Amino acid sequence: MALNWFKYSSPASFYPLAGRLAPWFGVAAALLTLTGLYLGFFVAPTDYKQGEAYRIIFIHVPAAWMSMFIYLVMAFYAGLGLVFNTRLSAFMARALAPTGALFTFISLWTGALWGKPMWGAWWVWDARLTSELILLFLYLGFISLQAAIEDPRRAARASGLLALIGAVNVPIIYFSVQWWNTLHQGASISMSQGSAMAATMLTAMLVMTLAFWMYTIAVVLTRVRCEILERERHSEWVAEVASRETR
Amino acid sequence: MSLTEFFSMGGYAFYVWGSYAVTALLMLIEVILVVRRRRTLLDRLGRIHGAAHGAWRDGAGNETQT
Amino acid sequence: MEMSGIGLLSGTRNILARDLTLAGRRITDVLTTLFFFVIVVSLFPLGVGPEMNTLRMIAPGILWVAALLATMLSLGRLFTADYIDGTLEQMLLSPQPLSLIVLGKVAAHWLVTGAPLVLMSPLLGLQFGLGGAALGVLMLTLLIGTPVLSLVGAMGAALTLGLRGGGALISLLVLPLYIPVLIFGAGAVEAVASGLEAGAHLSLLGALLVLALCFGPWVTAAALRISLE
Amino acid sequence: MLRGNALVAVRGDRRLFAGLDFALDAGELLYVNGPNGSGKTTLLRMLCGLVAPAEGAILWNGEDIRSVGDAYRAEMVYFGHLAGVKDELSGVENLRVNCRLAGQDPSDEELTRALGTLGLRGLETLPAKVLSQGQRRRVSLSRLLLSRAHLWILDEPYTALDRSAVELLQGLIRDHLARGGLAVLTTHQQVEIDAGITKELRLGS
Repeated sequence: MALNWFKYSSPASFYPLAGRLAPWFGVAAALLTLTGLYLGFFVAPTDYKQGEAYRIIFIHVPAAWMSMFIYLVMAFYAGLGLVFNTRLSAFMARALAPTGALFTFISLWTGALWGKPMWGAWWVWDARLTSELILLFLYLGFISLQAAIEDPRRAARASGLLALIGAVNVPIIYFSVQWWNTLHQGASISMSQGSAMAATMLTAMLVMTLAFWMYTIAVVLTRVRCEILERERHSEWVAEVASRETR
Repeated sequence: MSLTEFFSMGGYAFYVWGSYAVTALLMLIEVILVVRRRRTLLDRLGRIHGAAHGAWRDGAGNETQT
Repeated sequence: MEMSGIGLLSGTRNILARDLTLAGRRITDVLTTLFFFVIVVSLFPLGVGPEMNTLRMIAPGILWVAALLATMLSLGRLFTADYIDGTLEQMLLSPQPLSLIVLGKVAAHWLVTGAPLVLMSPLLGLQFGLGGAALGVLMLTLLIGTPVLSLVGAMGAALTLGLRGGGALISLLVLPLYIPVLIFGAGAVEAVASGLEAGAHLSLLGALLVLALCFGPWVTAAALRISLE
Repeated sequence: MLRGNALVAVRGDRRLFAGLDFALDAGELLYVNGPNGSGKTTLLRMLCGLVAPAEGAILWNGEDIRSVGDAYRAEMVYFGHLAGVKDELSGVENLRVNCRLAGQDPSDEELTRALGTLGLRGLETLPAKVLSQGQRRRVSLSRLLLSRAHLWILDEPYTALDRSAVELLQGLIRDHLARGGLAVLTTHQQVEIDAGITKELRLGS
């Protein structure tokens, strides 16, 4: 697909494009979710060590991956917005944050529900769960900073800088938490240890990840359309859109 | 595999379905929130552009709640 | 043009000298942070119980978390006064590089908040039954670690400048970034207290300091320009 | 020397002004006026480089001030609503800090003389918190006396000043223009400056 990048980096031309694409991503998300769930519940075999409880990983692991991916994508857009001063990138960063925080929360929630039958505790100070918790704080910081600043330009630039600071710190935090965890011989939630993962399990997990991606894109595109309309509400083209779409 | 067997998840029903239900619920809520945000936004914009252009400015942007 | 003759670091030195003078004339601010540190640390035995073995075990963590909170408490003051009276604006308009001016302010902040914590820590360590070697390492880690807290905290202070509820917000932004310092700092003391080497911890802590020194003032300067626009 | 090309200012959602052009050369005064909220302060902060124009560019000797950076700031002095005076420091100390920030290092004598000229003789070593509002503005203004900047940007400089201080400041601006300096000024008071060429820029019409 030969997209003219520069043409679509302007909010006015991105708006209709996002509107055309969002439903397709939504449909793709629904189909992939159904496929993933079918694979996860009916095709993938029961794990001989963990029994049926392991089926939580089909959402736990994809959600954890998404939470980290989304942060990186968000930081990328934030950096783009800061360096090239493009409004659309700032809108994208802002639209990604709530979905990223949502996936972080889901991965924590499912992690707790998985940990209880496996380790007998709702929460273990495992390196990954701890990092995930810190990631949630980073998302909340980003969202709160944006909410606290009234001037939209300052909000975009300040939170963009914060996202970059966070992106630089995430590896450092992750490494230090890992180090801390090995020193204290904490529990480690790991699938690969002991039970070799069946190919069907991996497939189901990847399909679910893809489904989450499609969902994210659909939601973020719709949210970015709202951002664009809100910020550009005084422009001519928004007036046209408003009179066309509300009819 | 019977239906009850499937839903009991080998005794882990609470954990497995608890995870999936909350995930589904949260995603559903997010979708509803986004769609509602878009609706109210278009509704407002439509009302403004029916009236004078630019009536909806200044401040935090949450006035003209007629 | 008139700049020649005045060294590159003159901006840093001038602001450092000015902030120290100001701190000297507002000495209660300095003491507040220190007392906060002492009180928070002294509360723990009352909450946990006087069992010396338990206290010795949790001492590194408590002292470090208290140092983190004490630094947090003082961050609000870092730029606010200069922001309100317009001096900060003049700093942004100075022909000297803003990052060097920021470095001066951060250095002053550390000297009036971080350094007293370092000096006070062995006394508090004694209350928790830490031994000689552990006390030494505690001071050393605080000596390397608290400047990182000031440097990283300055970024948060600059981003939240002049915002409503800035105090609560700043902790949300900054505390997650403090985690590596906490882990390596408290870890080093714990290692020595249980008879192990702390070399790796200390080098990692040193690496964090170098990293924060290189990027911190620069990022803070960028944040200040954004906040004052 | 100083040019504004097609400047646009946006504050929050509001467009304060658009398509603003002006040119200012040696010995000229730009008098910016307009009602409250018309963007006077924003324009002046833009000229300092504190605020980036939403569109357009500000040129100093033909170069964008954003790319000139520190060299531009060395040739400019900004006097805004905020005095930039510390309560705990004395007049001399305040003035010294301000001068050093601007890259100058005047002697104690020069500092005392500058403060004396502004009518603060005998008050130089008192902490600024015991001074009145007007006296604090005078402490802040005294740096104009020592400044060697070519461009003065003064936002409502007459606020809180008494009659004699206003005349003194007018004299300072007059001398500055006569030396070939440039000045940009906003004020609500009707003040005549009878030196050099005065240009007027009306905002919000």
